[in-house]
Amino acid sequence: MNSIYKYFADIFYGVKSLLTGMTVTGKYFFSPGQIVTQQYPENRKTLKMYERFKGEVIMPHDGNNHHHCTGCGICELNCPNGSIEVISARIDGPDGKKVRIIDKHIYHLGMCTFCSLCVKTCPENALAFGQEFEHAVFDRTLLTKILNQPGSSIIKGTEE
Amino acid sequence: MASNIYDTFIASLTQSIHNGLYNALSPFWALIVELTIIGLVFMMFYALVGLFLVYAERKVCAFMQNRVGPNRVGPYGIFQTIADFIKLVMKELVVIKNSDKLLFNIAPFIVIIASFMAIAAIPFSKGLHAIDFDIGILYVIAVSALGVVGVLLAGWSSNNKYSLIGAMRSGAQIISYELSVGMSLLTIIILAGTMQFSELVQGQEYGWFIFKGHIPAFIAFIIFLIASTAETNRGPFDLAEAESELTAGYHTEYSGIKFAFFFLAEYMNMFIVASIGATVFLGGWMPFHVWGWTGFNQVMDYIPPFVWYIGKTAFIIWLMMWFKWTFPRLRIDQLLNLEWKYLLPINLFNILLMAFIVLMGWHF
Amino acid sequence: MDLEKLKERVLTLVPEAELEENKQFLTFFIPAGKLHATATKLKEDEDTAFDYLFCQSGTDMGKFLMVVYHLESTKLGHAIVLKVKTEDRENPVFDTVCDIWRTAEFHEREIFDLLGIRFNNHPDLRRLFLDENWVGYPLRKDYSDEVNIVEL
Amino acid sequence: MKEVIHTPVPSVEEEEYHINMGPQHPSTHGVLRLVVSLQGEIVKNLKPHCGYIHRGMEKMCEKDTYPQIIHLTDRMDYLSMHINNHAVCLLVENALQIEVPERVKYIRTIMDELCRIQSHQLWWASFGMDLGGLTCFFYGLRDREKILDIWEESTGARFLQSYYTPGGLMWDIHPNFQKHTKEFIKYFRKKIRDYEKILSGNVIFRERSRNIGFMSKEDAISYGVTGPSGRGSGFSCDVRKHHPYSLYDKVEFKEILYQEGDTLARYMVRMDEMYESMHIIEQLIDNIPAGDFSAKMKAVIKLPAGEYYQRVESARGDLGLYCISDGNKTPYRLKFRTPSFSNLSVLDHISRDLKIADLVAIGGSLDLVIPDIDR
Repeated sequence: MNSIYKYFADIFYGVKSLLTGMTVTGKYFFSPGQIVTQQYPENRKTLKMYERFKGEVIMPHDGNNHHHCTGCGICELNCPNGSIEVISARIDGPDGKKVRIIDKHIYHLGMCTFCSLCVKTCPENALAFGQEFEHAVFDRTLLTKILNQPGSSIIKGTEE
Repeated sequence: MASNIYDTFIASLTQSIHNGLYNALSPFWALIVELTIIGLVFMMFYALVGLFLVYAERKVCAFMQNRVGPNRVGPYGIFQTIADFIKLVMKELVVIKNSDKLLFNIAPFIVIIASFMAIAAIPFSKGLHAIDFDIGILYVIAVSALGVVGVLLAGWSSNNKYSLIGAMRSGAQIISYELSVGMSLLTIIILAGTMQFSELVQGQEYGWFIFKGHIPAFIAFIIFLIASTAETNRGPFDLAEAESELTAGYHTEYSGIKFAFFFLAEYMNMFIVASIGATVFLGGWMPFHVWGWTGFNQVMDYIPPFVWYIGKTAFIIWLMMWFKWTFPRLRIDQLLNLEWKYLLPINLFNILLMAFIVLMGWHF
Repeated sequence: MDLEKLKERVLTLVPEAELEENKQFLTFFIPAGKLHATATKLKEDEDTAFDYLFCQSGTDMGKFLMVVYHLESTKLGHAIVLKVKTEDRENPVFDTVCDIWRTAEFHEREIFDLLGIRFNNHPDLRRLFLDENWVGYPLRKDYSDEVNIVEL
Repeated sequence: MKEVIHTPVPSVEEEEYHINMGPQHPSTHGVLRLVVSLQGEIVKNLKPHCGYIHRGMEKMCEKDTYPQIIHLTDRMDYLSMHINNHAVCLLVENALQIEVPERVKYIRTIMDELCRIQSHQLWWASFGMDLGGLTCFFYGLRDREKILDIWEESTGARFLQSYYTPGGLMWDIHPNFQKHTKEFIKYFRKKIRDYEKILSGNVIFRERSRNIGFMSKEDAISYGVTGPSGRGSGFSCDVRKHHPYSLYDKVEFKEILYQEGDTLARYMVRMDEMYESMHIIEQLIDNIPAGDFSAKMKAVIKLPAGEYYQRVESARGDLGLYCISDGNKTPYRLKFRTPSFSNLSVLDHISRDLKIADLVAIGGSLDLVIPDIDR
């Protein structure tokens, strides 16, 4: 008798649990307002990344094409993957002494793991993270970028 | 009656085509042309329904999962399945080493022919009925079970262990659940006293069988839903495919158009069992009538019978999709347990109950 | 069992054991031949009951190869570190402990794979991560691979 | 004398055949390869083959400074990135005996618990998918997205964040962090009911997972199965309780223990842990003290020569870092004792004589992360 009771109880609770599950999916089926998918290419105009978003490493330049980088190479030293190469040059400073300036700040985006050590350790805060995230290119060499803009120079007052 | 408008329209259309052909051609050629026309119409219908069902499934599951679903190709993505179909047609047909070539190539056709044959006996509307067997239900059950042969052959000939496991599971599953589908239909046959589809539908003019037969008919409907879901290899009974266990089960090795055949056949099988369910339990193309409410019945009659039929079928298909996108998959032994320990005994008892009710005249 | 008693216990079990001072855990160097017997004793004794090998690691210390066993008792909560070393770099062999702690089976395969230390009586001593025909043992300090290791 | 063993010739029914599950298989969650010996559909034994994503992390660490190691540990168990980072930070801080500011401890604890919740959410999602309930996958990911948004706002990345540094944090939390975290907890307390309705209570799910993959407490200890998988067998192995770090000795939480040892128990442990994690966050989120977000650290971090061992409780279990330092700025040897590695070793033992569908369920319940195995 007990086993017969159990047989029907199993059926009852089984069906009940299945119906409970179906209420969840059924509820979402009839509430299209809950859709969470982002319509990515359509919402590009309104898509705003968080301000701290790590899209790529950039070197901010001001309006006069000045940046903060002294070419000290600390970022290169700290990068775990070797994705930064700093090529610096020495020129004659105004007071006759040799001054180190940056020639090229090469950044291999393809090797970067966004550990943010370069941005964090830069003594002059010359590096920052850019918001750009659409990095797909057809050629890997295009991922190697030179961060200092052509003709740019260091902002006055931050030289070594 | 308003539904007579549609009936006479269909009847006169088919009759005029028939008469025209027989006047113009000799009876033999007229028959050939007639068959060809019917075949082409069905093929068109088949492809259309298949494409639409794939789209519907993707949309339904997307909405259940808080997604949008296909929305790129065409407005609301309605041409997505056509694009998919073109992609599948253009894909390479991979030839498997050491596979049984003949069986490997034949299997998708067996599956698709089995589902194609079943469609012939389904009444879409009054008079819109390719062939009206007096044992229509029996025919449909017999033909739709043929598909498992194709599945078994596909699994065997692929020379792939995953496929073989999937095919064997499918064999065990369909043979078991065929029984429950048959039994649950038998319950209604007892009530209706006929196996002919046209008479079955006619018998539901005032009250569908699910209402007429009340408790046993309702139980039979539930069992039919479960068993037919299992018979069409759909989730939660998709053990033959079980993509998290067997990658893709019996059609792992198929590509291109042959895969498309399996894919299409799966959705068509779903359509066919839903049609049978709609016809047998929910009155097929018969509008919703209530005995005595003449005005109400006339309003209902203004909705064409074909729309009634499609609506009911769509409802059952939607139920089956709802099952699939809610439940986790069963294990093979649980699947057989469910059939032999639960569905079958309940079914047998249910038939007895129905027979008793019919005998006592306790149905409506 | 407090650390002093534990120390005495290990020293009575293996008089040759060398105690290492100033470590996070109680640390002993065990002679390689006595490792299996000591480990069995430490697991089976009621008042030591080291049933959980929570880390087993191999190291190339330059002069010698070393395998370190971090043991903990889930009942008594104390921990101990056993170390064995060998100076034979060509064919370093220790006894397996995977019949005592089953987790050692995978750890020993890893150590064999990356450091080339063999374990006697191990049921299935094959390379775990690397290819079967990989040459050399990457975690050894004298391993060099000009293709895959890029010096920055 | 060599003993002669007569092996009976197997009949056709008894013959075993092998299938390769993986490296590309939907249920191995990555590039794990299991060579499964089957008899019909019964698993007779299985041999895991790892190494498809072996990156030689321990060797790489020997070349990296301690702050650089952080970004490697992110990629080890990518679902408990904060907790892995925490282990490295604690290792360095304990070796140098640096006291980190209270604020850092609060933030780290909250981040760790958020990490645990999202890891369990993704596990729930993929476990549901393993069992054939595809809808679970989307619900799990939908809710996990909220945590990723909170992280993106504060740390700048969604997945591999490298947010902790030895001595503190990379940046301070975003001003909205507390508000959004509280909103999330409120939101998730509602949504986790859905999880229970759709999977936990479901009769098919319970039948699929009950009495499957039984692991006794002794097995769990002997195989070193820790984390929720071990606690499902009654093995009390929560590092947060036994060797507390950060604020875990101050907050109130329960160590979830189930004695059954089957797949359902492992499932229930994780479901309950999500509640516990939310409980921990709720205790801390309003009380984050003001202060520095990092202790003063030297520019070049050198650990004194010696050996250090640091344990933390990652979302998968007992993560251990064994470091031998020779006084340089790079570790001489750094061994990661990763939880998934030990958890994998038990898979063969507990899935024998079960069906292939059960193997998938057990594999899912152990919550293996393949890069965590291969490192």
